[in-house]
Amino acid sequence: MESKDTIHDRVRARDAAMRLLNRLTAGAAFSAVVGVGLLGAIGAYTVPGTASTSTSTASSSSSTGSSSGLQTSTTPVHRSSSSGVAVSGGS
Amino acid sequence: MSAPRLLDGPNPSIGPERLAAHVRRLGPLPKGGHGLIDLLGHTGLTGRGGAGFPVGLKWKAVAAASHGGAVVIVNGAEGEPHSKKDRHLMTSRPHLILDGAMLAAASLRAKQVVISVGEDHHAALRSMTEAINERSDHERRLIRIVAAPARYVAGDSSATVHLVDAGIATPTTTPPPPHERGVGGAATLVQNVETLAHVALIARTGTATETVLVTVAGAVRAPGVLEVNLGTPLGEAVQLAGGPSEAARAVMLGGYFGRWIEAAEAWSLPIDPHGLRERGLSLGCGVIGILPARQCPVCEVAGIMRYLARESSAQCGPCFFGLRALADACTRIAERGTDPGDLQRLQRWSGEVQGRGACKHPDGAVMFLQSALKTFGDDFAHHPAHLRRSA
Amino acid sequence: MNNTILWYATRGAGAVSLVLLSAVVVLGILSVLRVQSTGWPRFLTVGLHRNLALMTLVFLALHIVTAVVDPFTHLGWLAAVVPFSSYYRTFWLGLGTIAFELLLAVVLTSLVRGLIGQVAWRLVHWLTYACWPFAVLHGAGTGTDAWSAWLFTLQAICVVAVLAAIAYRLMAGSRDPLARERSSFLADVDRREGR
Amino acid sequence: MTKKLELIVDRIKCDGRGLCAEILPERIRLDSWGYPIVTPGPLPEHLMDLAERAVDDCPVLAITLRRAAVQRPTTK
Repeated sequence: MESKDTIHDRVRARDAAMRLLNRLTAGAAFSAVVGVGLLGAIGAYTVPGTASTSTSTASSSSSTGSSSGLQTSTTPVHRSSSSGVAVSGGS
Repeated sequence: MSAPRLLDGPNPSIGPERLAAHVRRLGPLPKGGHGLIDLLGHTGLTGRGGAGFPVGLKWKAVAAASHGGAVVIVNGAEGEPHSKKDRHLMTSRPHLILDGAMLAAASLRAKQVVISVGEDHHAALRSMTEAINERSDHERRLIRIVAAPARYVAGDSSATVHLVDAGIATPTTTPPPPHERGVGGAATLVQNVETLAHVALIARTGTATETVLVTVAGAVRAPGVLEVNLGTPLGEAVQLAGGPSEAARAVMLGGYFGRWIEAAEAWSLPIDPHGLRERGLSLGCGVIGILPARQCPVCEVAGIMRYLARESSAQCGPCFFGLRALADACTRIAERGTDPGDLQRLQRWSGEVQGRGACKHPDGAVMFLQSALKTFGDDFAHHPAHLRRSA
Repeated sequence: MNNTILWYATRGAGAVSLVLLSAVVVLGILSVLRVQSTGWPRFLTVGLHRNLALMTLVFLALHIVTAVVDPFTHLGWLAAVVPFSSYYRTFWLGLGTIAFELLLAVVLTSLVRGLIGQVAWRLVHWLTYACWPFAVLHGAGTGTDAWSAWLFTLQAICVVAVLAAIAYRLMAGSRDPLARERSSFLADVDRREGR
Repeated sequence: MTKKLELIVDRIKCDGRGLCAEILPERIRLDSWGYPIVTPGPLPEHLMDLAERAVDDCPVLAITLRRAAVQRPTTK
């Protein structure tokens, strides 16, 4: 038969792993939220149609009106540059 | 007047008794019904397939669970290596078995009767097929035969149901047991051929039968199937089989799921399911195997354990790996000599395997091994290294 | 201004969903392979697989809702449900719609696995191997900035990780220790018609 | 009467993944070959959540909770 000690050890290992699972899940959720913001921001700098090289996202978004945005979507601009510098598409 | 016997009538060795002769000898088939179920309960008839379950209780359980659509399976798979009594009965008294099956069908209002015959038992298959062709149109429509694969677990009741249902003879998970949910989900009676033959006689006489079929195998002069009176001392049955062909060491009672008994203690045992049960033994499938003194019991047991491990259907891990580990440990002791570690492992693994299969295969094998360890304790404790004999 | 935020959110959530989905696929394969070690019991792999799968659905919902409500794209709800119904990048967007619906089927059947049974659940779960490539192609084809270095790197990592896991699984074979013996016994006692 | 539940393993479905024993070591241990041995009998209330988790997490649905039943007669 199994001694109480090893059951106790296994219970402790279980509890530790449960905590690890919760932490990993919370970490993943946090990273994912940050990721949406980060990748969105990266997109903001790289997407065609955001006519700004400025560091201010606020100014870049205010400078792109919805009409210009609409234009980029209906007439997509093919970019070969990977410089990360956006050009104003179709305007 | 003494009670009729299964093998009364013409010499069984001349082949199947035809329907006309059968009816002339025993009279027409009586009616089944609740009365018969009660009668079977009163007679104390127990199943002769191995488990020894009370027949009256089993029929009551099927009747209670059936809603007009019960199925009767006649189990003649006989996968037990040394047993010959079921095929002997099928080849000599097929109509006795069919009578029992029809009585079960009538009593349980079954719409289907399936006879499972071991596919290697060619004479039995032929005999049962011919016998069915002699029956009435109504009965012929009800009955069909399936051939069961020649594997040990194919005789398990859930494996038989699975074979009839899906064509695959592997055991399935119970509960629910077949008597609650069997073929097509219907309550199903799975009953050994000999048991049903007894039912056919009991229904005609209204009293209990007083005989049992046994197969005497191993070191006897005339091995074979015998019908003996209940309570006959085991030694007398061995004498009827010509007596031991050489000095006997032990008796294996009940086949590979049975028990080992030292020869000196075995001869006086009564061949009777109830009497044996009181002694913690079981008649099982009726095999009486005589192990000669010149043969090493450890090597014999190791060989049988290897066989039982091979016969696991490999569906349940504890059975497959456990029986293989047990067989390997027995074989190590047989070939390389006793190792105290192996003896300890045999005990530990036996405990881990017991009760952990879907069917009773691991339990049967472990009980068999435990009985061998008890009866041949000294042999296992001091076994010299020697190569395994051809078994 | 709101419109552009939506547009960025759509793409951010899309990229995150792809990363999450790839992680879920890898974890699923690792759980089949019975990966474990001290401090990393097998239920941790399975638990993480499930938690991240549900999380994927949340971010996918964000991805789809922001895309649909964004007047910038004029997608409409139909395009989110019916594949290849969008006027905008009909093909690539359609792949995304299919991937989403497959994933929904996989997750929903997993939530009611006990009801539908193991066999049906397993069959549906195999659809993951269709869902994930569709999602990758959708990302590569639809994302207007798909070939920017950042996103390309992210997608490459996902593809390599999943393909490596699949290759590992194919090489490892079945981890059911009984698989071979069970099927050979089964073949021996199978008396079905037509065999 | 309170509803008492016990864990039942379907031996044929079980392929020894071992998650149940990791999640509920209080009631389940693994044998020499990695297959679960369940302590028989009804589960105490404080283990119910973990037991349900063990049931949900089994990759092959081999372990279930069942109302602790009276022993049925068994037949071979």
